[in-house]
Amino acid sequence: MLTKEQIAKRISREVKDRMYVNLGIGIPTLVANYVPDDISVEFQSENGVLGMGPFPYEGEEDADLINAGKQTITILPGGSFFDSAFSFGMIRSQKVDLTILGAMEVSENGDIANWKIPGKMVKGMGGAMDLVASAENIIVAMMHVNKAGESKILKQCTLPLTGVNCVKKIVTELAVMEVTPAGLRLIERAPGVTVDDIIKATEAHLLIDGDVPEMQL
Amino acid sequence: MLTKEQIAKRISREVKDRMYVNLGIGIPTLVANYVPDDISVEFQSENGVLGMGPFPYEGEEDADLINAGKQTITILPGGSFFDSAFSFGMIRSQKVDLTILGAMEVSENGDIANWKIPGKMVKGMGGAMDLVASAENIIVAMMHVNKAGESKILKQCTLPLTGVNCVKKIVTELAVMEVTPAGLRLIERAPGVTVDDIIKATEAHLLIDGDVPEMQL
Amino acid sequence: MIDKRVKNAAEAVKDIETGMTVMFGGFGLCGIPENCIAELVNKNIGQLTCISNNAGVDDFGLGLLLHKKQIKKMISSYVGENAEFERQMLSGELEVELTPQGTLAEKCRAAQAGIPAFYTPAGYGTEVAEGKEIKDFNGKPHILEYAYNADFSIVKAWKGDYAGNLVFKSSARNFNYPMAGAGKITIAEVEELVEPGQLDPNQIHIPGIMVQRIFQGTDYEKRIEQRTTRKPLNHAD
Amino acid sequence: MIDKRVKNAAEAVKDIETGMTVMFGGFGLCGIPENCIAELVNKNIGQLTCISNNAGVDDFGLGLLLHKKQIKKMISSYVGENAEFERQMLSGELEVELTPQGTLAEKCRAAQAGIPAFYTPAGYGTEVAEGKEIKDFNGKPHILEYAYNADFSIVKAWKGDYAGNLVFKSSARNFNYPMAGAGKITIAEVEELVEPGQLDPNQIHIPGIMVQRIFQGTDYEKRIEQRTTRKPLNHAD
Repeated sequence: MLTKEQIAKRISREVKDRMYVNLGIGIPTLVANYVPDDISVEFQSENGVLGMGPFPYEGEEDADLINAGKQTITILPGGSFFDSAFSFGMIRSQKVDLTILGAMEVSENGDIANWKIPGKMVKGMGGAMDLVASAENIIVAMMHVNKAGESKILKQCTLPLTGVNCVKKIVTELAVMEVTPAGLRLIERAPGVTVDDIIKATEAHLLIDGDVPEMQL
Repeated sequence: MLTKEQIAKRISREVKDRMYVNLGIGIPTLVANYVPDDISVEFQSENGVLGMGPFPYEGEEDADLINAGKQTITILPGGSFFDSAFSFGMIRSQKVDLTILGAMEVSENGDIANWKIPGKMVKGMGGAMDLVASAENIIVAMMHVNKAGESKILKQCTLPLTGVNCVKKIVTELAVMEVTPAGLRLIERAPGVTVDDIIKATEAHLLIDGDVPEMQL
Repeated sequence: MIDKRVKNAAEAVKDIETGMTVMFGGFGLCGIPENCIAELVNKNIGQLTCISNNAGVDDFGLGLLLHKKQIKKMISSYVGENAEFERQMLSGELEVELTPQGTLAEKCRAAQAGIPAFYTPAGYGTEVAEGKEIKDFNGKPHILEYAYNADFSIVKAWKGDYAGNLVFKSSARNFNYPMAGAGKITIAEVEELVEPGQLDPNQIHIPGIMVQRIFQGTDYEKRIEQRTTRKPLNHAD
Repeated sequence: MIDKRVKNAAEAVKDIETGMTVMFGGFGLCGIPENCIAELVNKNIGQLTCISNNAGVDDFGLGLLLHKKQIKKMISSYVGENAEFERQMLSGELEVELTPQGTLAEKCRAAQAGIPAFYTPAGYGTEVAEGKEIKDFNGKPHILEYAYNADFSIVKAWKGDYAGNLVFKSSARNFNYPMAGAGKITIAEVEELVEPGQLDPNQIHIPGIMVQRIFQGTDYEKRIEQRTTRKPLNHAD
C-alpha cells in the first residue's frame, strides 16, 4: 500500500518534458516535489499564475502571491500573472496539458464526483468542473476506499458529478487504473498488493490482461 | 451651407463633459478640433487607444502609435493602450458614450449604410457595425446629397445596411435632423438655408414643428 | 482626462442599496476590496446578492457581511473556508448558486465585454447544466451561459490614477480584472492613487473607462489564509 | 521554464502548408509579423486562407502574398487600402469574407479562450447576419458567432522571452493579443528576445503558454500608412 507521498511520486512519472500542469489541492500538490530536475515543466495555478515555484522562505510570504489552494507561493523566472478569465481561457482551450486532481468517487467510464455531498457538505466545485470538461489528460489521485472500507471506484458515481467520461487514469494506494473505451483497466499494482486485493477493494468492473506488473517508484 | 469644418464644429456641441467619444474617419475626425477646452473628454480609437491626443510633431511619429484611420497620433496623460478584443468589449458594453461617423445613406428610421456599393466598392465595415449595434448615441456626419445632387437621407436605404434603427442625429451641410419614434425631425437649418431648400434636398419625410431655428456655430 | 476620484469608501458606496446585486473582486482573501466591504458592514446594507468567487472566512472578507446576515444570495464557485456560510446555507437562511470558477470568470468577462451569452463545456452532465440550453460543437456538448447583470462591481487594485486606470499586483489580479466594468457602476479601491501620466499607458491592466469611481484605501490588512513556507537554507550544511 | 525558441522565420513557418488557415496579427501595417510574411512569400505557400483585420497595402504586409496570388480566401473587416485586393475580389479570383471588426476580434479571442461560440449584436439586420442564428437578449436581437479555427496564428510583439511571454508596444497590441493562442500553433516574432526573468511577470501581456515558437525578427521596416503631423510650435510667435 502506498503512502500519499508515494501516490504523488507514482503520478510524477506521468509528468513529461514541456508539459504545462495544473495540480489540485491535497495529494496532487505533492506531485511537484517528485518531478525530475532534468525535464522542463511549468505549473499553472488557476487563480492566475504560470511558472509557480516552491513555497517562499519564512518572512518572504506575500499576501498577493498565492496559489489556488490559497497557499503562499513564489514565481519562477519565465513565469507570469494573469486574470481569472484568461486563466480559464487557457484551460478551456487545452493549453494545459495535464490536470491532476483529487476525487470522492470515480466511475469505470471516467465520471468523477468531488464537490458535494447532498445535505452534508457543499464546498463548491471551484475550478474542477472547468478543468475536467476541457483537459485532454486528467489523472485522479485518491484513496481507493473510504474510511468505512467501501470502494470509491464505482460502476456509477452516487454523488453529484463534477464531469462525465473525462478521467484518463486513477492512481490510488493500491493500484494504477486506466479508463479505456472498453472499460477500466488495471495496469499496475502497488508493491505487496495482489490483484485479488485490488478486485476486492473495487466495486467497478476491472479489465485485467495477463500479469499486472508491480509499480516502479 | 456648411463647410466640412462647420459640420464638425456643429457636432462638437453634442460632445459633453465626461464623455468617452469614438470618432470615425473623415469629417468626424475634425470634431476633436472644436471640443472646448473647459470640458473633459476622452477619445477612444477602436484599434486600442484611450486618451488620444493630437498628431505628433514632425519627426516624432511612431509607427506603433496610430489611430483607427491608420494616422500617426499621440496619447495624453491618463490614456491607455489595450487590444482589439478588449476595445470592442468597451464598445459593446456601452462604455463609449458617443459615436460620430460618416455614412453613404441614412434612412428616416435611423438605418445607416456606409460600407459597400455592390459590384463597385467594397472596403468593408471595419468597426462601424459593432459601433452602431451597441452605441447609445450615434451621430452621423455626412453630405446631404451626393455628387449627382440626389438625397442621401432616404425613406429607406438602398445600399447594404451597416445597422438598423440606430442613428440618433444627422448633421449635414444643410441641416440637423433627429431620429425620433415619430420619424425624422428637422431641428436646425444651416445659416442661409431655408426649410424649403432642405425639404427639396431630402427624400425622407421630415417632421417640422413650427419655426426651425438656425444653427448656432 | 475624466477624473473619477471620490473621497473614500463611504462616498464610493453611497448609493448601494438594500437588495442590490454586487460583484466583489478577489480570490480567497487575496485582492479583496477591504475598505468597501468594511463600509457596507458599517452601513448594514442588507439583502445583497453577492457575486464573488469565495465567501471570505468567518471573520474577514465577505464573511463579515455574512456574519451580520446582510447577504441574501451568494453566487460563488468555492465556499469551503467558512463555517458560518455552511451553517446559513444548510439551514436555508442563505440562497446559494454555485458556478464553475471558469464559467463565473467568463460570465463577468462577458458582462464587461458586452457579450450577453456564450457556450462553455464546463458542467455538462452535472447539476450545473440543469435547465440550460445545450449545443454541440465539434461533437462535444456545451452549455449556454449568460453574462452577469450586477448593479455594482467593487474591485481592488494595487495602483490606480485619477482617470480610473488600474494596475494589479501578482495573483491579486484574479477576478478584479474581469469584474472591472462588468457592473453598471464600477468602484475601484487602490493601495496607491497616482496622478494621470504616472502609470505607463502600455502597462495598464484595466483602462479607466471601465471604472466610474476610484479612491485610495487605508489600513489594508491583506490577511493570508494559508501561510506556507519552506525552511531557510541551512548554511551550516 | 519551457523553451520556445526557434532560430528564425524559416524554422518558425516550416510546416505551414498549401491550403492552411493562418491568422496574422496587426492593424493596418501596425504590428504585423513582417519576417514571417516575407518567409511565406519566399516559400510561395499558396491557397492560404488568411484571417487578418486588413489585407496590407499593394507592396507591403499581406499585399505581398496577394500580389503573388498565394491567398485563396481573405477574412477581414476592412480592406480599403489595397487596389490589387479590390481587383482580385471583383474579378472573383479572391474569396472574401467581411466580418465586423469587433466580431473578428472576439472570434479570435473565443478561440484563444476555448469558447466555441458567443452572441453579439453587431451586424443584426445586415448581410452579416444572413443564415446565422438570432436570439434576443433584453429585447435586443443578437447573432451567434463561432470561434475561428486556424492552423496557425502568427503574431508580432515588441519584447518576448524564451518562455514565449510577450509584451506589445502601444497600439501595436491590437489583434496580436487575441490571436496569440487562437490558432493550433502560435508563432511569435519579436523585436527583442530576452532571457526568462527579464520581463516583469506582472507586466506580461501574453503568457508563454499561448506561444509555441518564438524568435527575434530582423530588419523591421515598420512602415507608416498615414503620416500625420502637426507643425512644430513656432517659438517666434
